Amino acid sequence: MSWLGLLSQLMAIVMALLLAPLMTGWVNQWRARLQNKSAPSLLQPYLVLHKLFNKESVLAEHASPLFRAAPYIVFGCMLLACAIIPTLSTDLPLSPAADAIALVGLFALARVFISLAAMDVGTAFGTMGARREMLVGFLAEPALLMVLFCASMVSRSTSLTTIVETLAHREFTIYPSFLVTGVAFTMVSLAENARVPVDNPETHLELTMIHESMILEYSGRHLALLEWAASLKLLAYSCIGLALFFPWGIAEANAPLALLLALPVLLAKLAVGGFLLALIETLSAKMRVFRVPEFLGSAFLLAVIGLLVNILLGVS
Amino acid sequence: MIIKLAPQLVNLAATLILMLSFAMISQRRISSLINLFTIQGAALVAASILLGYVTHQPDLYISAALTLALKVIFIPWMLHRVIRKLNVRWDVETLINIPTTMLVGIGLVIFSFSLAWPISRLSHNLAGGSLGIALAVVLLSFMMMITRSKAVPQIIGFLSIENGLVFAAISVTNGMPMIVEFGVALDLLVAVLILGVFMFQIREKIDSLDIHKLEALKED
Amino acid sequence: MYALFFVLAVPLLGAAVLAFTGHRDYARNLNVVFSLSTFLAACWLTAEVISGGPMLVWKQQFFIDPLNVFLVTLTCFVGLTTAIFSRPYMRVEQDLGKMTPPRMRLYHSMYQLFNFTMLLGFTTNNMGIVWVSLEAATLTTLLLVSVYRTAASLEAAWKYFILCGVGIALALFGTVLLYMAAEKVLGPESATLLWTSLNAIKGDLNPSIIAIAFAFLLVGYGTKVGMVPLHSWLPDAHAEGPTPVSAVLSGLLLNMGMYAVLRVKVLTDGALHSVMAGQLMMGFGLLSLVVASFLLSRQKDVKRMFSYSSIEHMGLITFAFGMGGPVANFAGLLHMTVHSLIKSAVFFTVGQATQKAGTQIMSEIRGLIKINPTVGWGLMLSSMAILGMPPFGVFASEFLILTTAMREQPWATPFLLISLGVAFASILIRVLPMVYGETSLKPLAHSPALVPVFVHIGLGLVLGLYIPPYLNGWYVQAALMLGG
Amino acid sequence: MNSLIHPAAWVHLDWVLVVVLAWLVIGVVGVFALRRFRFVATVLFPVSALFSLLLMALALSAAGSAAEVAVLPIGLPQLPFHLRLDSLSSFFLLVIGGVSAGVSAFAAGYFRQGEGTPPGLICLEYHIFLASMTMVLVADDAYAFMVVWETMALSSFFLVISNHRIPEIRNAGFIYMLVAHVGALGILLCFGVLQANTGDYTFANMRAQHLSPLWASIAFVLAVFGFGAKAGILPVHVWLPEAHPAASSPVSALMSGVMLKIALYGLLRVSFDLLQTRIWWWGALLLAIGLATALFGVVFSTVQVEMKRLLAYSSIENIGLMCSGIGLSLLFSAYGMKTLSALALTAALYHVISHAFFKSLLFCSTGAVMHATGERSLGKLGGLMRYVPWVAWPTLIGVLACAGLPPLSGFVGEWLLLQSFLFTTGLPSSFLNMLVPVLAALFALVAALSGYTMVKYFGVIFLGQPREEKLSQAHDAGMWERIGMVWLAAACVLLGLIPNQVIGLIDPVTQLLVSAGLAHSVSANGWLLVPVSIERASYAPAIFLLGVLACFAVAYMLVRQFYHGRTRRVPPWDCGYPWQTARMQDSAEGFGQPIRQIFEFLFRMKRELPSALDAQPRYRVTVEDPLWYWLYLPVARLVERISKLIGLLQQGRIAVYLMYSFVTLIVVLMVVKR
Repeated sequence: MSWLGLLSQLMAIVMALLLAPLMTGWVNQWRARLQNKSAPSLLQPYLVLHKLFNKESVLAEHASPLFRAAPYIVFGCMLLACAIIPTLSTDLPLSPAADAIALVGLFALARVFISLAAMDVGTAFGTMGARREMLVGFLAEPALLMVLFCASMVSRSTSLTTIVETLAHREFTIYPSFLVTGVAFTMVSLAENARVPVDNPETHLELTMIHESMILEYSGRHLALLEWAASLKLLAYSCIGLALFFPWGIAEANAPLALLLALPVLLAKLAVGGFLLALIETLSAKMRVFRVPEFLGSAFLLAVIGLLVNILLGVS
Repeated sequence: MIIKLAPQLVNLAATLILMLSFAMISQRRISSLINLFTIQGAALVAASILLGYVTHQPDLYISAALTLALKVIFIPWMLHRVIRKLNVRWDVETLINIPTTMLVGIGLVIFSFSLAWPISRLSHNLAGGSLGIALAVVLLSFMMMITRSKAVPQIIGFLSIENGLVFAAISVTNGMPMIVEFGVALDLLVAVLILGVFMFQIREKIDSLDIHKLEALKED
Repeated sequence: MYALFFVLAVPLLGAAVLAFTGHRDYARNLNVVFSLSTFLAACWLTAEVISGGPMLVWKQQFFIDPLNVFLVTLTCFVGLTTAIFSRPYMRVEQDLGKMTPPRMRLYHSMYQLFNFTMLLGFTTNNMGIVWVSLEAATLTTLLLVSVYRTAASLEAAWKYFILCGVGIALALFGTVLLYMAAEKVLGPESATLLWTSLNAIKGDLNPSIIAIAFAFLLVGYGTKVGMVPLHSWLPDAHAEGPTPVSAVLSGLLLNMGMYAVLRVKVLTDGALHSVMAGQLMMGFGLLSLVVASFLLSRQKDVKRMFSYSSIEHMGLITFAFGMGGPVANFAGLLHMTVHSLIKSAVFFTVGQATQKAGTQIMSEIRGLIKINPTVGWGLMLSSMAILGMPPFGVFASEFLILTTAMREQPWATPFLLISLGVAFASILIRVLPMVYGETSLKPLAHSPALVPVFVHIGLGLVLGLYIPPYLNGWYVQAALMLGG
Repeated sequence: MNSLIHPAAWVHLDWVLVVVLAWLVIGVVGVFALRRFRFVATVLFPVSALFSLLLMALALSAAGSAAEVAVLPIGLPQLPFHLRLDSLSSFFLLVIGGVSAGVSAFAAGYFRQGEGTPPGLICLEYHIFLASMTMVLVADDAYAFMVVWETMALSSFFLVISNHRIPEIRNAGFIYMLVAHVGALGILLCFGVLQANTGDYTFANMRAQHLSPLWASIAFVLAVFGFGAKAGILPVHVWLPEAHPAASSPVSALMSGVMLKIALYGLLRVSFDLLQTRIWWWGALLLAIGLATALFGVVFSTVQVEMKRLLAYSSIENIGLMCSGIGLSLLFSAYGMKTLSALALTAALYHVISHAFFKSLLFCSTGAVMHATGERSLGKLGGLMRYVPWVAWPTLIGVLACAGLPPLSGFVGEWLLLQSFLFTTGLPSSFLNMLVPVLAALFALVAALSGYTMVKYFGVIFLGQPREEKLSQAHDAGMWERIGMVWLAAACVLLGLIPNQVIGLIDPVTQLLVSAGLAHSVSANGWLLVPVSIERASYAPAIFLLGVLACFAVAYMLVRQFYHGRTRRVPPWDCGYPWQTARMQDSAEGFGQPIRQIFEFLFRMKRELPSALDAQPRYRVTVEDPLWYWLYLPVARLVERISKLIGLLQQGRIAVYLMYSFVTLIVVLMVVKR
């Protein structure tokens, strides 16, 4: 690994940490605009985080150490995820540590911990949320995995960097399967990031909420970490999507100029992505929880179909 | 001249025995059944003496004597005594009715002749055809055991199977080795004694000699 | 030679003596003494055979070869252990009033006489005497089975006699035909029915006569073996007699019938030069195996159940000998040995259990392990052994039989698989609650005389893991002689 | 064995025999100390744990060394016990040693005085069980194999019914024994095919035989049936969920952790070592069965409400995953793709060893929980984390491993297996190529669902509030129990963190079976696990863990640095409903409910819905295994019917009996006449 590699790795991490809340803010702003509400400021998430960090955190009296450790673990997982996803450059020293499958495992780890933490206090809501979260997870994870598999079949590799390199820097080819898997991926990431139509980050309606009901017992710095982790997750997913479907602009190894160029490109792509997300959220309605399995199941099937298309049309 | 007539005479005895076992099948009255059995035994004795005389085999005389003592004198006497004591005179209800039994019997005779034919052709001693007859007697008596529903006729059937065997032994092979003869006779004697005792006990436990009463032990 | 004399004389003497003193208290011990001395004589005989090889004595009337020497020893051994077992057992029966002094006399003397007939049948060289002794054995066991004089036992005895009597009679007819065939070759001399001389000239015997003779002998002796469908007497007789009698019936008498069938099969194979005999035996064996194992699942009476299992095992043995070939024959002989050991052990424990529970109905026998752990474990282990669980010897023979059948007779293996599975399920599901399960009976006061059980189980275990070389030698030679 | 006199010259095999002997001795001593419970618990079991460690050390040192053979002077005269220790055996010996060390230590603290079998006897059965499993691995001829195999079944059967007062337990034991025995008959017949009429039952001879494809396929199918019955693959899995709850926890830990793997060993031995030919559809068959089993098992385990049943079904699932790995490897090697076949096999074996550890850990935890609370139904547990931390934390590790989460042991196997799925596209048969993505998707689904199950398991037992008052008196695990569980948990972590070393252990096995291995590629780059090439795929659990921990630590310190660490303890928010009790938490049934809905077609459900008017409304739902009704009960009924028919033959009428003899005679005469 070169100095440049180290640099790009650091840049990726720092960029993720700083950019994640901004991304959330951006999405919220656009959603407000599209719904003709007066939009909050772009920096609102930062302020919220600051406020929460200042507050003392209130714990349920019989909360176990697991409950307190969970936010840090989740945060760590998401940060690591952002670190191994090629956002700016494919020259990431950390990325060999975990390939696409391990990335899915990483998300699963975070999910399991937050669910356990939700069950820890033992209020009715926590367990309900945990159950729903696991329900979402056990369908979303395989779907995501299939999407990644589709890409890795094209590039004959499961290592994210290799995937991106092959996709970005081979001569331009259109993979029809990506159309299908793209749709699947969008559905999955909507579900995973607790977005409408699967879940609503704003709501506190008992019957519909998933993510919110899990973090109901959290407050103060723990809540802040969880919020931050959530926005990191959103960023991570968007970056995966961009890396798989619009990989152009991500720098290769030892190309400092490209590295400089990569940041604005990424920002532009994220901006568009965020806007589209807000648009989707505005246009679609929240669905019943019992419908979620069907929604995700179809995503799963789409991903599998994508794989089949891949094989059928012969991967170059 | 008796030497000359010997084969005919033996065959005559054989036919007599066969006829007697048919008679047994058709006979309902138990006491006359016993008498028929006695006559069969007598015919057997005659046949063995004849063969012994013809083939100059003293063994056959001994076996003739055994047969006489057992099957002509002792067993009939005992059976008569038994039925007198238990007064079972009739054996009316047979499983299959008599005419059918006869028909089946004829079938059996044909079967056993066809079975014995190749053998008796290549047997060179004088009573060639009698193996088939012996076989027929055995099968007929067997069938009689099946069809009769009282204990005494069943035993008589068993004994006349024995007759068939002995006839086969003397006629086809000029008598088994002596020791075997004695063994067989001894076994027969004991068997009959035991069965005699049994019949009394069964009578006293189940107060009937109708063997269809003996159906307690079965798969249910 | 003297050894042989003693082997035959002692039980005869015992029968005579016990006929007069059998009702005394010391008679039970006397019974043991006679059986013990018979067993010692048998050991002596065995030693002679090991040192001197096969013997042919007394104007060739008696002979000992690898096929029967171990059977003689086995018979004497099981006879001894059964006598030991019956010592306390029959005392209890007497206390329960099921046995009167005259019956005890009958029982003891008939027991010795039965042993005598068995040994005579095994050691004689004369096919005629084989028949005579089998008939005699039938008669003695007839008296033993009916010794309780209950309606059921009388019925069982009656059926036993009628069916076996007829069967035996057919066997005699077969013997006559055999004699006839032999006479054509040897001429009319007394050596004609000697198995040794028959075996010498079996090639020249007239096939058509021998074929018919074999048919009669198979059906006749097969009745004693308990081949389906000639088996109907067996469950009744085994279930209704006193338990020691059931033990020797299952353990020894069936073996004797099988022995006779084997002798005949050798001659038939020699004369016919065809596999007809083998195929017939395979057919009978499979039929017995399947029918018995399916009937096993319907039993309520414990002794009846285990007598069906005897039929099943005899079927397996018949199938093995029918297959022929060194491996299968070896397996068959081994199975005969182990089966009689284990099955008698089973009956010993069952006897204790039924005596304690006062019934033979399995649903009323519970929690033996609580009543007395020895009885419980005895029943559990012996059942496991009879079900063919290793490391008991039954498994060894079943292993050889199944593996051979898989390549020799693949068509038969489904039947084997199904019936063994069914038999396993049927017995295990009944034994479990009998051994474990809750019981109201109070623990057994005196420790039961189950030394024989564990001796037998131990021997079965040993035979599963180590077969003594000379025994093995006999098996191998006998297997070769049986050919196939 | 020739050098029994001077131990200096002993090879590994001799020492293995020493361990076996020692175990048997310990068992016998236990019988003599039949009721002296204290002695048995605190002396015998720890000692046997030491011997387990010795066995483990032997296995480690024997790995990769040349095969050793020996002949014991017991067995059939023509066929004494042949023993052989090759790398395949030594790998599984490693599993036995490692797991049994932990379990025995746990058992030392577990067994209590009580009803049923006395402790001394349990000790005997337990050690015979261990010894026979070990012997299975070194047996080198059919007879020895079958003898020790059935001994294993027998001893475990007695262990299962050790609390034999209860009829359900006896029934469980019966079902177990029956399936085991029928399976054993299948294996017997399989060996019968393999010996190919030579009458020589040594494995060496079987290796030498070249069977026709038909016979080989018969042998393979018989082997799959026989060993599958022991391993618990569909549809012969029914004994597993019955037997595991019946047995005491250390026993079910051994059965689930080790014995199932022994069955897989047998499958590997036959299909890769003894059978010379390989046909592609064998692999496809095994793959299909494996995935079906896995899906079935995991779906059922999500809806279970009884701790051990849940784990039992999860064992079925994992066995399914291993079988699919083996099947994949067969598929590859049938097409001569050595490396890929080695990859799949490595994945399967990796899963074997990791499952052995985490599943036995979980079973031990159920035992500890049952001791602490006397409860075995999830619905009555909860909130134990505060009362029994020594049980909870190791269990958490086991749960994470079982859920297949990085960086623990369970993930590595699944990762490797997914890799081998990915590379399946090279197969010559297009049909298989199309099939593989679907199978991979199924696999991913199973893996995700196992996460669901494990969250349910841990969450309902240890988290939340105690659903019963008495739970607050729960006492923590004793010393020996702690030792055992910590050992097993440590193994889970270690197996997760050093995959390369473990693969180094597996390599000789794959070399032996498919004559290829991953060792050269993984040993190339230190901490990175690289099955094929760095471009293709790589995974570094250690760095992974470090990354997460680093983020954790940095975040923690920064928060403390810039802000504060103040916390306040208050009662949890009652959602505006002050009267709620602990019983109102989400129940185990509730947690499984979504899966019940989605996979409704798999279950046979009985619902009792309360009507609006019930005084005490009660909602109950029971989920049953449909295979009972589709397969087993019909078979039982069939047997019943047949035996009824046959019973009609014997109605006690003597004339009819005579008729049988008569007809038989006539028929036989006709047969011989022609």
